[in-house]
Amino acid sequence: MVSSVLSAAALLAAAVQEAAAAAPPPTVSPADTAWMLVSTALVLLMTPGVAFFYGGLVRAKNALNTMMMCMAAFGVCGVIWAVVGYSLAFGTGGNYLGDFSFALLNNVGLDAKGTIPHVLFMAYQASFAVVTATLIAGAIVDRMRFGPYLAFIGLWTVFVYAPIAHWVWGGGWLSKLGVLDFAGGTVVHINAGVAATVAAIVVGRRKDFGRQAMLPHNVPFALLGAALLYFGWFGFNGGSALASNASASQAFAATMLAPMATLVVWMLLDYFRNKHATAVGAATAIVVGLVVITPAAGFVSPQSALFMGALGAIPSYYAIVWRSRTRLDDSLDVLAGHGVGGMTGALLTGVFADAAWGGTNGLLHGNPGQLLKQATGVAATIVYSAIASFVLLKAIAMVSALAADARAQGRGMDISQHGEEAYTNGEGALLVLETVEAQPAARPAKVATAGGVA
Amino acid sequence: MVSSVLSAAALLAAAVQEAAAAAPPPTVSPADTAWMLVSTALVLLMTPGVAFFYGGLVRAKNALNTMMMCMAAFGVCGVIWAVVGYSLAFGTGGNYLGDFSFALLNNVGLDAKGTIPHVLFMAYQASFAVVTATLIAGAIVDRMRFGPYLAFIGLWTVFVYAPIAHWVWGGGWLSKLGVLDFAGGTVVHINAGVAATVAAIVVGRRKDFGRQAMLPHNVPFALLGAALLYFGWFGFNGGSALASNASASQAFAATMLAPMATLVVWMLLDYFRNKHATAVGAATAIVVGLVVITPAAGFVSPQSALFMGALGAIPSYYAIVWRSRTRLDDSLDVLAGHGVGGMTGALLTGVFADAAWGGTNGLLHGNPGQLLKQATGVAATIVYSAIASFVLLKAIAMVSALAADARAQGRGMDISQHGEEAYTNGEGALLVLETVEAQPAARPAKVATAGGVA
Amino acid sequence: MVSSVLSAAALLAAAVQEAAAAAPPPTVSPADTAWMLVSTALVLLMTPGVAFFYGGLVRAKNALNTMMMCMAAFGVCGVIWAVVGYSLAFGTGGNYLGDFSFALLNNVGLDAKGTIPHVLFMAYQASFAVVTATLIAGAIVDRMRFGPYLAFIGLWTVFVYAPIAHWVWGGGWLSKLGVLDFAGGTVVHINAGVAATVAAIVVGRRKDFGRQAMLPHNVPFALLGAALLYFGWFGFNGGSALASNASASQAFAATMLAPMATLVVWMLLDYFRNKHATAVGAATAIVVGLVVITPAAGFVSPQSALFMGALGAIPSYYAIVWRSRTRLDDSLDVLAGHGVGGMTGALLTGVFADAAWGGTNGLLHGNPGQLLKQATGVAATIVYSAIASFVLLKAIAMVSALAADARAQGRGMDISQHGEEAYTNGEGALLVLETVEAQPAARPAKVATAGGVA
Amino acid sequence: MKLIVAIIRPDKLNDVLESLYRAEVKGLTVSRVLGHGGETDAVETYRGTTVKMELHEKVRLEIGVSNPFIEVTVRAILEAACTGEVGDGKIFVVPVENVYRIRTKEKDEAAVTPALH
Amino acid sequence: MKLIVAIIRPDKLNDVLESLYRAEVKGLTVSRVLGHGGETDAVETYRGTTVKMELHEKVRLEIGVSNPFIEVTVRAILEAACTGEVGDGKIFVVPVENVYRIRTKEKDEAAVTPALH
Amino acid sequence: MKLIVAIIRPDKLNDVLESLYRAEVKGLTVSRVLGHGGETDAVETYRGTTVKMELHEKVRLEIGVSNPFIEVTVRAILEAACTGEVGDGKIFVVPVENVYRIRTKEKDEAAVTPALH
Ligand SMILES: Nc1ncnc2c1ncn2[C@@H]1O[C@H](COP(=O)(O)OP(=O)(O)O)[C@@H](O)[C@H]1O
Ligand SMILES: Nc1ncnc2c1ncn2[C@@H]1O[C@H](COP(=O)(O)OP(=O)(O)O)[C@@H](O)[C@H]1O
Ligand SMILES: Nc1ncnc2c1ncn2[C@@H]1O[C@H](COP(=O)(O)OP(=O)(O)O)[C@@H](O)[C@H]1O
Repeated sequence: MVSSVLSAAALLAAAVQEAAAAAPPPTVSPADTAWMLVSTALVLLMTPGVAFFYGGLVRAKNALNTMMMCMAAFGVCGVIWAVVGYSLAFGTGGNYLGDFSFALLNNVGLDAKGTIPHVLFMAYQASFAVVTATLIAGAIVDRMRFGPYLAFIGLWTVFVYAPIAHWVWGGGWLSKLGVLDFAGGTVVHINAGVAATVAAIVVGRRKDFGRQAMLPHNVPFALLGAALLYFGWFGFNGGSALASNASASQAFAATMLAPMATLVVWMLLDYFRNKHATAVGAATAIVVGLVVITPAAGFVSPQSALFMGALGAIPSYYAIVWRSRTRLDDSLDVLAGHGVGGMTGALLTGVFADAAWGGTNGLLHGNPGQLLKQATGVAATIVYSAIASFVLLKAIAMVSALAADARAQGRGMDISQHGEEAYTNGEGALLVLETVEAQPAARPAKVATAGGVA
Repeated sequence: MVSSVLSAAALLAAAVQEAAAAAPPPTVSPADTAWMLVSTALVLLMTPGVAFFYGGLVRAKNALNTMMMCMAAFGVCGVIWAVVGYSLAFGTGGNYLGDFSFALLNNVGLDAKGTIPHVLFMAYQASFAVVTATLIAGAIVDRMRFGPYLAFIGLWTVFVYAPIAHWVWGGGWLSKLGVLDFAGGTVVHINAGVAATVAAIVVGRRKDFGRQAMLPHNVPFALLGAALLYFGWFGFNGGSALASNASASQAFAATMLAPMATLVVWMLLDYFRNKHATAVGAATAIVVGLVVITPAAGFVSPQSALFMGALGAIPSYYAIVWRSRTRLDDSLDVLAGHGVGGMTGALLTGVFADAAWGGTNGLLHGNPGQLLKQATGVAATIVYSAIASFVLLKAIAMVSALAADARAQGRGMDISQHGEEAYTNGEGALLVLETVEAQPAARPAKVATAGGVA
Repeated sequence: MVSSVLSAAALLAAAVQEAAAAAPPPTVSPADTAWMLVSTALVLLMTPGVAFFYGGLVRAKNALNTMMMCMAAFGVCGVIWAVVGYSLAFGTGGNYLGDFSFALLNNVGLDAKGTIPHVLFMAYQASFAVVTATLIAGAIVDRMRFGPYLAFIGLWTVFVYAPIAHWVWGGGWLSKLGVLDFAGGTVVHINAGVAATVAAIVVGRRKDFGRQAMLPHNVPFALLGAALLYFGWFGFNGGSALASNASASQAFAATMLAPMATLVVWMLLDYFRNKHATAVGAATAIVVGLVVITPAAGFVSPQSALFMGALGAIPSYYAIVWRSRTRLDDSLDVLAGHGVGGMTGALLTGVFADAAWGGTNGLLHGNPGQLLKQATGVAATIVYSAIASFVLLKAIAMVSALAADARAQGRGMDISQHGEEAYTNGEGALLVLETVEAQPAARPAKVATAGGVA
Repeated sequence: MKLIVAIIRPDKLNDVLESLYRAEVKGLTVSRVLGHGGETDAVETYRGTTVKMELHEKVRLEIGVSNPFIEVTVRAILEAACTGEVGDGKIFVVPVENVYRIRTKEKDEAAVTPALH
Repeated sequence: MKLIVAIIRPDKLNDVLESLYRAEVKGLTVSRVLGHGGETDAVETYRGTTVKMELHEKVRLEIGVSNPFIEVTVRAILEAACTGEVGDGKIFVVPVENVYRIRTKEKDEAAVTPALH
Repeated sequence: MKLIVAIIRPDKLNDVLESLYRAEVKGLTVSRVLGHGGETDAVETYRGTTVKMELHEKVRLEIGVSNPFIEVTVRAILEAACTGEVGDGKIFVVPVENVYRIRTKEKDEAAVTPALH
């Protein structure tokens, strides 16, 4: 009897274990993995999003160069991230920098990091590193030479992005301090905005800046870019919950709502200033709204997200107005969009953060200290990013000129940097034939035959 | 002994509870949340999809205005939805309208609504409200002034969309009646199609309508739009299962299959009528197929989805042919695409619905009554949407002219409504400088310097 | 007592059952379903991706025709897949072909196939069939008539794609042999690359091939296409795990990393050969990197993915250089991109495959036999695809000319095959009116009125 | 023989073509141009940048006519292209020494007489 | 001195440039235009709308030549641009009073003699 | 009366317009063209295909002037458009027999005198 009871108990234990197996301790969660797979893909789509946003706003003769500044970051920053960047950012290391434990993706396996496979966490972070670097391009399009640009964003990923990512997300000093940055207000936006401004200054102004009107050659492309950014940003912010849960949903809703409010306010500002709500303005507003909500997405209520979006329109709007009257040639207003927008967002996070919705309380919920912490995070990012970016650019300038000469700028960066044009119709294009010997030559002439009209 | 048995029973109870914890009563499900996060993002991408679909079909001088009619809905309809629309549609309320319990997103929190966080459900519904409003634009592009347009879609979301959404999805009378509308055949498509037709009539015809050929300026954009719509529609229909389950999979497959069949039939109709299968036709066919399957996606077998797609091509195709011979200036055939397509779909749902695949049986499965219910839903939507849209437009017309004057239409809506152009090369663009005082003026002249060629 | 113990045991049994219900034997998994829903949508987006990649690279007068060759595959191949293709590929059948058990989607229901609903598995496979067929278009754009093209890809899906899919994924002889093909290196890329080459030869060269320069009319579209392909490919490779798990994450990371490395190497090759890294080159590099990693994605470490991407750049790069000196008019280098890229990938899979990361070991991990198996798979695919594609084309050529005549090519395939143009401004377009009798005629004249400027 | 070069508004091309058609003037060549004249400039704004669009879209017609057609051609254009507002454009009548029809190598009068087929 | 204005088919630009090159005519200016002549119009359909495309794509060449080159230039074009089908285009020979080379401010004959460098 | 046709560099349009403005020449028509002259050709590469771009982007100005303005107009262009490098372009002065202002139907001198409003 006893034994039978005991055996019942044993069976029971087995049953309990089975039940436990059904609800395992948080190792890899299939649902979280599903959402993070999607989020990573979404963030990777933001890089072409930037390519089209920026590419549509430049002149046709510089369109490919601008887009290539973004697309090439997949190669340069992506590979560098895998080789060393990820390890410097997310290796344990110390307060200021990670270590080389994950260099060359060693030890990045299929085991769980949080509730998703480590290799997926690495991929998600890689998508951030790539898109952050591309943001810088907006400040130096139309003039920076392609080689030095690639060198810069490659080095920048290692020496500027990785450290700051470590500070905030890798267990570094800013995270210990309690700075709130849900999805990268400091690491991504302030950082890129400041680096971009420094680059605009160090590289110098465009030929004819302030003398000629340089108008967007394809505003629909800019709208397409903004749309892809909006879409991808759901992975950027929503994915920063690193799980498919309430926090992700909240961040998603905030990411949806904030730019809606920004858009409304921006169109009103535009209307009162210029008598028109412009499409370029709308595209810009969406991006600004996204930037502003980024650090706060998982920490604020939906109502606060609407407020933050609405408020966030104002500083960036006037920063653009102000910038266009200065001699600062930040061509596509990266400072106003990402720098100022990021600062607004980071500080407002310290105002609106609500422990009831995740994270810590901010000013409005009785914790003014948080605002100070946020300011510290902002200041540290500005100072480090400005100095380090400056040093890197000057170092590269010692090896090779940063800006293309006036003639190359005049012909267009597409032809001078890439030897191709965005839109050709083949008129007057003479085909240079190099036929394989074994083949009958197309024409008696040695090298060239006549080109024609497409 | 007894006690030991009892304690075994107690343990057992604990085990059962643990098991239950492992399979909790449907609170928030991570997997469902993952799919609904994605679905919401996909539906939000449909708004730019409409922007490009419509934008590519208009003339270059109206391209931005058309796209802005869509993109600006993110701002206007999105904010209005958060403020009051969601509550009117999904607040408990009565048979005809919700209430203000969720106004300003109050009480919309992280608790479960079905198996996903409430805030995510709200976001998903917001994405529907925005895209529905943008559909209307197609009927009045090239002429409706931007301000009155925004006023109209804002009010329309509150007074037309929200009530009908309540009827069908918010527990209102049509849902009680048993009308089947899986993802919005009535609420979205018939509703928008009818409102668009009314708007086309009230706003009036375009200058030179019927006198000049108004051709698509960029058909690839229309194809891009159709592709984004196809892609986003998987969230629209697949997400309407509100879970990551068999119903979502079935709806997904139906959404994939129906437009394939529509495309084949449409190309054949096109070929036999015009000797050519056109690209504009293909883009239209995909959208029509998607519209037709929308109310049925979760209620019919894959085979029926193919049939519905194929059949659905015919009424819309001939509606376009007919419309272009009339004096009705529904510029981009919203009536034929969404109105007629939506009616076809809603009625065919009453024919093909199959309880074995979810929902109720339709005519073909022995329940002719369902067809009647569907017809009631269609009729109610048509009548309410037509009257309410008419009243709103007339009310706005009392405050401000709806249509731009002939001169503004002639110069193009981009310049007249937004003060910008979609494609510029800067030729002859004179820069108006407003340098900040502290800066050295770029030129001696007070305001202007010469423009140049981009 | 006994009875009470027994009843405890009964309760226990119930508890165990409950626990089991909580962790059911792999039937439909919501998380896997979520990821596969997304993956299917992503792969479906690749077809428009190809449309823009190819469409941007051709001349403006052929842009719509090229895009239609892709978009129309949704209709033709999609419907054929549902009717018979899926069954021939995935019906049990024998070593070489499936059967008709799933014809007309019979028996394709909501029951689990693996851990997802069968209907979803079918949809996922449909998305592969469609995009594979569109790849062929690249070799015969600018000249192949639209009707014969549709006939070809329709038949090809049945007679070439379905059988090879059966060999590799449907339980056919190559899978029994142990050939590794994670996501379609043989089935999709080698297969399409070979068929494309055969088609280029059978259809014949373009008018003026080798005499006139035929330049891309819109390189940004090609970049957009490459971006959509990169994005969609995460579903293609990541989804091929058929679950939301470690394997999917690993495949995702490999799919992200490989093209990054390819891009770097390609830009270097480009730079050393032409003194410029081109945008067309970058778009091509991304696609080649994706092709190369496709068969290996779930079988190799992230480091190996980087290596494979880097190595994979070389054969395809030089294949393009070589091809352009020959008289082979594979217009958009499908052979070099997909054929050669696919072979490189399939063979390198036999080198880098690592049982520790899934699958079998390859050469580098002590199993040289795998390389031989891979070579067998490659050879079988090449031989069958070449012969069967040739026979199909010749059969169609008996009924109808494959190539458009020189005059039609000269006017452009858009006008000659589709009766429309990609970019029109309506200048000199005379409206042909066919007013409905009941309507007042717009003009006294019977049919035509004057056209105007858009 | 003369070459008549006319700069007109794009939205009048329509009417001018019809008017020329009625005047039996069938051969002509059209191109898009930008014109500067007395029109007031449109102001556009792109982010912080405000620009005045100095050049306006126009259409340029080039019509080779034999002497008896000069008058009617000019008149047809003058009538159809006029709106009365600034920016209607100009007509230039330029002397021509020879005209050739490429297809037939016909010269002068014969070259500008519409082909019958 | 004359300005030779030729309207040709776009797909003949190729051959015309070669032919001019052989005739040692090296300076020229090209633009895309639309032409109306005796060609049959293409019909296009956009959804319900059917249109007849009245204007056809052409290329316009403008070549300033000194008197000894008039003949050869016209001949070079006539030969290279001809297909024999309707729509081959026209050549207009327009008198010119002065020509200037902007770079050197040279005038007339000197201005159209190819630069040696 | 003359029609002054000038081919200039696109990046000099700016300066030329200013220079003409100062010379009180206000009516003109501009178009984008492609030119072939003594300039060295740019080489571009598209995948395996290498091409030489024989034609260079230029801007064409067409200015109808009454006789007293011929000289100043030519001089204004010559000065503003010159860089001294090959490719600066040409100016052609073509005789004109009549000019009409479409808006007012004014003829000749009156037609090219700027409208006052
Ligand atoms: N002197 C000129 N030479 C060449 N084109 C001119 C000249 N004057 C005007 N045009 C063309 O005619 C158009 C209309 O001229 P404008 O002076 O504005 O109007 P109006 O002739 O009605 O006074 C200009 O945009 C320009 O294209
Ligand atoms: N009288 C004309 N003035 C200016 N251009 C003309 C004239 N006649 C014909 N053209 C140009 O020449 C092209 C071909 O002329 P068309 O009459 O069709 O052919 P063909 O010269 O072979 O009879 C037209 O498209 C138009 O651009
Ligand atoms: N004979 C000509 N007829 C027409 N246009 C010419 C002629 N010669 C040159 N051009 C135009 O002038 C441009 C510059 O001419 P080019 O000979 O290269 O320079 P330069 O005048 O400085 O020697 C050419 O691109 C072409 O557009």
